[in-house]
Amino acid sequence: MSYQLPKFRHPELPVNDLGYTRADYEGAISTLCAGCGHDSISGAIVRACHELSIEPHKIAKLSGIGCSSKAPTYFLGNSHGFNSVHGRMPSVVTGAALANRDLLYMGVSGDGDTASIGMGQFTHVARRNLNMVYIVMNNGCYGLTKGQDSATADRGSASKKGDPNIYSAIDLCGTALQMGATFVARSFSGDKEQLVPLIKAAISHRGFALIDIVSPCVTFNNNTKSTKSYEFVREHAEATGTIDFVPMHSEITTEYQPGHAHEVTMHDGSSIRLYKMDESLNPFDRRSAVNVLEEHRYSGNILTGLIYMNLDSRDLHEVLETSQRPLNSLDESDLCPGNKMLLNINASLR
Amino acid sequence: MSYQLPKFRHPELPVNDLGYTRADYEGAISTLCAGCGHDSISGAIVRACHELSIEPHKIAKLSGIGCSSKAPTYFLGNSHGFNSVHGRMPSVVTGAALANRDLLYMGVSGDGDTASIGMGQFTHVARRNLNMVYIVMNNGCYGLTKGQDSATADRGSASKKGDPNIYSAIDLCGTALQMGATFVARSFSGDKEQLVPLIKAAISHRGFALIDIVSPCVTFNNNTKSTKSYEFVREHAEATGTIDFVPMHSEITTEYQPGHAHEVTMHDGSSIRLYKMDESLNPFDRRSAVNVLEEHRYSGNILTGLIYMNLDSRDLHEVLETSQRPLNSLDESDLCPGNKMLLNINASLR
Amino acid sequence: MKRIESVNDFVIKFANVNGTGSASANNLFAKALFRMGLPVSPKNIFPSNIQGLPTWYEVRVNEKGYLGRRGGIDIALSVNPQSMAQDIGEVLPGGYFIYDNTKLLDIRLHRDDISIIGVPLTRICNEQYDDPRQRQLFKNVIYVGALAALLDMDFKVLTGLVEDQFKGKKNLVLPNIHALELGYQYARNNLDCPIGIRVQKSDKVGDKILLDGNTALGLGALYGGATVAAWYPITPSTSVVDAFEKYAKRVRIDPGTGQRNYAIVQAEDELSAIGMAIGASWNGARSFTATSGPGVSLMSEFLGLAYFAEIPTVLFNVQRAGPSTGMPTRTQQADILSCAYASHGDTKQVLLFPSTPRECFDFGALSFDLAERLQTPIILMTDLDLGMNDNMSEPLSWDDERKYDRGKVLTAEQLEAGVEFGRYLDVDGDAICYRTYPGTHPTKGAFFTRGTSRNEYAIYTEKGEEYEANMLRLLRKWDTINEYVPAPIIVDCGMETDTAVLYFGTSEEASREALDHLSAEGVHLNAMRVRAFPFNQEVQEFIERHKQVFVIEQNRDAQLRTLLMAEFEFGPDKLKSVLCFDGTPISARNIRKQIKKHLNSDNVLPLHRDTALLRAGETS
Amino acid sequence: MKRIESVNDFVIKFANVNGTGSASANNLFAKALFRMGLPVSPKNIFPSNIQGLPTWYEVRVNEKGYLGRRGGIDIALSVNPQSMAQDIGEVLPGGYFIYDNTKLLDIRLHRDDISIIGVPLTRICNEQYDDPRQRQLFKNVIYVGALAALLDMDFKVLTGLVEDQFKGKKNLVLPNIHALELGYQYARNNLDCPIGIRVQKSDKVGDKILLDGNTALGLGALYGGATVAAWYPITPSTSVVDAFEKYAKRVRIDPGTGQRNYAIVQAEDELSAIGMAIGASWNGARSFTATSGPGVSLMSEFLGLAYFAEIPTVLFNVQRAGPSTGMPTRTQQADILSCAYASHGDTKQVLLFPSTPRECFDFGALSFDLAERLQTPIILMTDLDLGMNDNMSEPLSWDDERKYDRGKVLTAEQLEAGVEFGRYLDVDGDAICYRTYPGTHPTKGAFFTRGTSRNEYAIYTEKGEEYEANMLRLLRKWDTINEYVPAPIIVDCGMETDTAVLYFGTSEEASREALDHLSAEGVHLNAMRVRAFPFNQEVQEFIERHKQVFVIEQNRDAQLRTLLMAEFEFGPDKLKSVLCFDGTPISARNIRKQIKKHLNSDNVLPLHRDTALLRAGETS
Ligand SMILES: Cc1ncc(C[n+]2csc(CCOP(=O)(O)OP(=O)(O)O)c2C)c(N)n1
Ligand SMILES: Cc1ncc(C[n+]2csc(CCOP(=O)(O)OP(=O)(O)O)c2C)c(N)n1
Ligand code: SF4
Ligand code: SF4
Ligand SMILES: [Mg+2]
Ligand SMILES: [Mg+2]
Repeated sequence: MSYQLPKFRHPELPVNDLGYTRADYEGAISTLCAGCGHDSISGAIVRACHELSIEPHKIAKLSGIGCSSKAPTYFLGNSHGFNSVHGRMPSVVTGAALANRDLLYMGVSGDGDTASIGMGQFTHVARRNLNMVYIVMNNGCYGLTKGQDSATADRGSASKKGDPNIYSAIDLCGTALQMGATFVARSFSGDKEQLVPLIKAAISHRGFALIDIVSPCVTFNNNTKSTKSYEFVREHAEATGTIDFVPMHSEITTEYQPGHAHEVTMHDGSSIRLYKMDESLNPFDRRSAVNVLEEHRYSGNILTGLIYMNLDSRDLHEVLETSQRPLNSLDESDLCPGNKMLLNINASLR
Repeated sequence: MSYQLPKFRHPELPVNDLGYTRADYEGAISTLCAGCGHDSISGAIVRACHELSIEPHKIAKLSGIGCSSKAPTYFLGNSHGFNSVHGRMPSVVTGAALANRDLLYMGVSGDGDTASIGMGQFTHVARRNLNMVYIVMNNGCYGLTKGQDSATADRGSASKKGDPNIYSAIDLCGTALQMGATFVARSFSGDKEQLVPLIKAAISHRGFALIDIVSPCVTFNNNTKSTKSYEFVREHAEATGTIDFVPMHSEITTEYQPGHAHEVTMHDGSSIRLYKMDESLNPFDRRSAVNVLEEHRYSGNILTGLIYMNLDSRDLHEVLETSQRPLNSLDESDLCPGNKMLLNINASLR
Repeated sequence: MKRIESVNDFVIKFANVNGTGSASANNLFAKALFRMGLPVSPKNIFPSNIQGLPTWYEVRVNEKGYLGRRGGIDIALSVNPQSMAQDIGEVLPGGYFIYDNTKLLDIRLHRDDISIIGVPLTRICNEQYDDPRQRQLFKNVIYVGALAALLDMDFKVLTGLVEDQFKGKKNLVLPNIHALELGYQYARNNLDCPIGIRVQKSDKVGDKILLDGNTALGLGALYGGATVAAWYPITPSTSVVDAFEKYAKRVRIDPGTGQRNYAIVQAEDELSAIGMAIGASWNGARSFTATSGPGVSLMSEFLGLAYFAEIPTVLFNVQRAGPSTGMPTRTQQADILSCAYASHGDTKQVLLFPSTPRECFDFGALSFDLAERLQTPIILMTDLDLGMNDNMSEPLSWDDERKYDRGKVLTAEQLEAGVEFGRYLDVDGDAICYRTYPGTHPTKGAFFTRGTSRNEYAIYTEKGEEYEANMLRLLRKWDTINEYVPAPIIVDCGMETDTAVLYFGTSEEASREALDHLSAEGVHLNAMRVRAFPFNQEVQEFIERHKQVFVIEQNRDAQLRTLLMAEFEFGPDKLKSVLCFDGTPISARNIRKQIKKHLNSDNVLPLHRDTALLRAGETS
Repeated sequence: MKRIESVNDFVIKFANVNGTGSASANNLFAKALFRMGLPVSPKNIFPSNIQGLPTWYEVRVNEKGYLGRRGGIDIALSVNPQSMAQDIGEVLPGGYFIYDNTKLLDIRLHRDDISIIGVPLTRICNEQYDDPRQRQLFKNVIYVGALAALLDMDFKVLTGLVEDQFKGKKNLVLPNIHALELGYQYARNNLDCPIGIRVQKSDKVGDKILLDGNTALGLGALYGGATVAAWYPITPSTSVVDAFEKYAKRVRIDPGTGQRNYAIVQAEDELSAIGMAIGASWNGARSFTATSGPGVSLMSEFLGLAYFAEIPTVLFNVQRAGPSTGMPTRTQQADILSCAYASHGDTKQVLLFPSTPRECFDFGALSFDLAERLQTPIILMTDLDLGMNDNMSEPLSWDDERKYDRGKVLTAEQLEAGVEFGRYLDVDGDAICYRTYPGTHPTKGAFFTRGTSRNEYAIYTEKGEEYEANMLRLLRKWDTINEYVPAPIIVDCGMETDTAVLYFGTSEEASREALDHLSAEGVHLNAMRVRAFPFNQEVQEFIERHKQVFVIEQNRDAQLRTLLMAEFEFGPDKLKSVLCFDGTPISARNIRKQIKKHLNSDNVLPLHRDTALLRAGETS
């Protein structure tokens, strides 16, 4: 299909390969609290999609319930969105993705939505290696219901209410790895330079791509005793290395010194370059990734960056051997075996 | 309370410290298939409880739905049982344990009941470190609904139906460790010598104790292409070492060479001795446990035995600071603040 | 003793141990009778267990074509010592008890008022076979052979069936036929053949087929164009997706590429299964899920979302005996209320009630048209009795000219041409709005789907007026739905009467038979079979036309009656309940008894409650 | 222009931005009036959002004690530019619009038919405070001060309140009083004080208190002896457990050991929350969970288990506008059907309908007695309006002699003495059986609890008769339940009439007021407030006594009416619906209008549907 794009554009706004400005990727005005980490993540998504020149209507954005799950209203206004029920976004995306393999599926969730009520669906969608980007806007609390601790809150961390959390935290990256996820990254809403290339890489990845993004809740969990506050994360984040994403067909323009970078090509022809990697981590080796996460569990620091990527990932459509044509595009002639077969079936039932 | 025990006993049957024979710990006659692994596990539970001299009525046995979840009918007939709904045993046990901290809570589940529909509750009960024994009778399939693959079925493994499983398996031990479980073990229904001391240790552990027990389904998943068949497990099981459980107050009778064994005392005064341990595993170190599980994920062998135990575990009642008196034993005088307080409250509301 | 004598009219019950392969032998027996031109209605009565417990297979043979449960056993064939006492006790006086007399009958079980016939099945097997597995399997085939002799069946029909069943597998055909002959010969040589009950060829089945409702449903989904199936195993609905898969593997795999024009996912639970079905439908594929009681409860939140956000959703509910885990291998129609009002808030869900395999197929396919046309969940309510038993049925057929009704969907071309798009805008006045599939158009057509309130343009709103307007539109949509769902089927008894019966689903056969009997006794009743909720105008009119209507249901609480009361307004004493909820299919005898009781009493209390209490004393 | 003039009778609406701390200032205003002896009913109207969106606080002041929503705004106080156009538009002709005139009113918003009063709030704040946070906070207090002057309030009551509220925190008292004075003085010095609407001290509140229903419920649970609370956050039920925890921390921590005589667990979701409540009750502790719409749907499977396995279970459902996520911060009574018939299969659940904070407290505590006595789930149905708003209420009280009714539980002593124990044995003939707590006795008393069918001794069974007998007992239990649940409250109008109204929960206040008005117009109606399902005999008799009964409900589908129709049998046209479901509390005006419409029409169609359509054109 080639429908015309709106023609008049502000001359100064940079356009991408498709002729879209970044504004074409924006959504409604946010109603989140001023300063909420979630808004920064929305911004990073807008930037990544714009820079990758993805047609906005070829993206489906789905979410559960929560402040984070509201965020899809505030980006990609030309994409279809689905704000489903609390904790059940993964199943809805699974169905959607089965119906049409040609769209890009962007799931957005919160730590409550994913690690508590959504734990069952989260683990299983990871295990099925559904081809999707799964973004968790992780603030360690339930923003929309006024700040209760979530299951990702660290033991001892205290939100605005003041009581230190008595349970141990669930690490979504570690959990996803356990489930066999094929792309696992962690980031911070305040670090757009890291976030944007990670989102791009997640989009290019074929299979389930988790980005667990610490995203402070300024209203309920940004106080001094919280380990999900801007301050704490700034002080305790430790990047696995820096990452550059080079889309397919792009000219290689940036210079880099071979010794210090690692370049890998993804299945869609894009490539990512990793610089200054932590010695102990080989993000293409699961055992290494598991190990590094365990180390950080002890140190108490927050490991950010690309943690694991499986370049040989086979997504759900591949293992199911589904038709290359989107299932939702098939019609009677493809699907209905006709009366003749019924005559045979009837005969066998007499 | 001290009610009289039945007096006449067959003279030959060995009695435990409480004067009970093993028969006092048995249940109804099993209706499971002849040869089902689950029945062997029931037997091991009977033996462990008898040998530990636990009063049978001080045990509560709870389960979900499935062949495995039926098993509690077939052991501990003098214990209260609760066959709840599919996948939700953990929440029911949590409530029960909060109500009365003085009973021993034995949860029994299947791999379908735990790793599929029950994933959310399983992960969260582990995270809360509820003081309970959680036994999974893991046959890689849904026995009661006629043999569909479960989420613990290995990729490529095929049940009687014949289609190789296309998804990667969920490792319940690894998952429990991720969630912060404080006691993690794996065993095999066919290995009673290992199973019985593990169950005893799990009972003595203060906190959440998982035993993931491979338990072949003879009817649907015991064929040659299955990785949960008796044959496959016999060939591929690799024990972390052997284990002996010495209950509190027991005289130390067995001789052992200090060099080859490791003895640790548990919080209730019992101790366990580990012999011939795999060099690479220190079951008192989480990182080591995680690592060894990862190794086995690659080798394809099944690691059995005690995998991890946290000797400093603090269970849910401890972190909640609940009364030492069972909550279900409190009455009006303990619980009801009386009218006077209402007068004050009323006054503050005018 | 007066032996029961009859030709082509009896009830036989096989008593086996489950997991021993008896099902296929019993099935062979029933199908052979069917091939002889006799209407049969076999019913499996099995435990919620895999192996070693008693299981029964009850076959009613009736030349008049009555297929409901009759009640009472004429012949019991028992190879299960566990249940023998019960089995022999159930035989009607004058009936027959056939058993494996390798071990003689316990003297205490002996009855003088029935014929006791021994066939040394175990002994024959032990003599013939060495392999224990073969001994077990062929024992079942042997008793079928013996029955053939005892009932004077056409032996060739049996051997023909075996040949058809194992077509191409010669090494299976001969041993089975041999086993049949072993039994046949033993009976011929040692027993009085035939017994008082006999069969003979007939022509009462026409072009009918013998099929279970779940397979028919799976085929309905296949023909209806379903491409995505998401489910979680649960008895008795599991075989719906099994059947869908079986046929999809045959006809939906591209022979060139080996790629599949369908996707089936076994979800981690029912919450996920219905979420997947909803996600796929939202994205423009036809999809469905199938479940039973506990699954329906778990799907409740999502059903509310689909109702409110107006997402086509197809759910097949194969009902079993509730509440809770209840009796998972027994039948009931007891999820009516929980489905009609599924989910919190003001919701009303569309229900379809098929009563034959043919209708399972038709309604199964229709569900997708309705879901997409009406943009709401369609819950097809069948039950274990229909779903898991072979039922005699009209043959399946499909109009090759038929096009799927994909409902109101705007295309890129329409959007481009400037059609105004508001997802919840009632353009046509039928309260059904236009939707777009994701990805349709670069700048027009995207909208946000949500379970929260929104205005006509799918923009979030908390304005009371907008919320209310939307809820009222949904109520108007209910009226539109009324025009689309299958109308009731009314059977006029042809006599002057002010009394009628109303039934639905699997109560049809027993009801028809009961009505015939009542009519023979001079009680003439009109009848209506309801096939959908919302109830059409005809339903109301029919009820209003009569002074009294008996509502026949297989549940305790008269759930359909509750819906009728809530939707319409009927005076006291108008709707009387006839209920059966012990987990067995309702029988004609039971219906007749309850109706007569009502007719003879002038009870003024609400009768449905009272009736339920009555039932306690009944056995069939 | 004719100004509205009144004393002690008006509606004022504050328009704020959420997250700016306006709630406590607005509350200060309402409470001050209450202390002046005036009945008030404040209602928070807030968005499903945390910060930055419009939020309103509507206070009705009425000396006659009418506390329902009246409809119409006499005074709007707007400090939110976002909503100003709407706010000024809502003021009744002759009313008053008070706003922050630091920035002058947009000329296009100007109205000639109301008084527009400016107070330069921002300017005053900017002059007084440097800290932006203080500027924001005190702005709210300043307008309360200004209002005190404009309405001629007793200033000392305000300062007294501030002192009480910040008792012990001197550094908070003075600045707040200062801010009040700033507003007060500004108004005194610059505006015409008082305006046409005034307040003066009165004595119409007696010993009443001002309290939200959720706090009362939390206290009810505390007094009722709950020790285990399991929940999952959801608006508007969250504050129930918050309140329970707050008071439990005060009175349930052992001062010696620091140990807690309670356990609260925030579960991972609602499925888990109710599972925990059930597990704790099964084990002999009093426990509860609290939730709202979506949570109720998720709890449905477990509710079926608790019904069938007969486990005492207490669920507080604070209803909000559905279906699905609906309008999470708006009120409705729309979960009646989904709760009454929660779960698949034949289930009936007990519902309680409190209508005041005092009843929340009483029924909250009573729930535990009922659950344990009746061994079944008790679902207490309140709503956002009652739960989250301060409601004037009778003071709370507790009879210190009262003992908890722990129901039928066998002790070790009784078992030892040889009492026959069958968990589902109906020993007393009331269909309620004896249970034992786990761990009671070494060899007697253990039994297996399950959601599958079982016989009287709790042994698994698939026998139809045993299943049926159990289901019939549960039906008989329903009759016993009838005798235990709170009876309706009947208000006889004292005149000859064949017409009545029936209402429940938060429709009470508006209904009372509507009846008074109707009576003044010569229309006399009897009234009944239903307080529980099952409905007692009185409910039926009351309805039967009248020719026509208006059933007032805050939902679209006339859900309580459906229950009445299903349980009893009433002729056509007997029950007419009066409905409001736009998410706002029903108003007296609305009720009056709908009743009069009915009375004037001789419509023969089912009226509840029709009425719903009518509602579309109404605004209050
Ligand atoms: C079934 C259900 N339970 C509870 C809620 C109430 N609820 C809304 S959002 C939310 C938690 C959100 O937390 P999170 O996912 O972390 O998002 P955040 O607001 O922190 O971004 C809850 C419990 C709901 N909407 N549905
Ligand atoms: C909500 C719900 N869904 C589905 C079922 C049907 N069901 C019964 S047992 C079972 C799976 C059992 O598998 P597992 O836990 O592995 O036990 P096993 O029989 O293999 O021991 C299922 C799906 C059910 N009872 N409840
Ligand atoms: S409450 Fe927290 S998470 Fe929600 S919008 Fe505000 S800052 Fe963000
Ligand atoms: S089906 Fe499998 S799991 Fe179930 S009882 Fe039989 S062998 Fe055991
Ligand atoms: Mg959060
Ligand atoms: Mg299993």
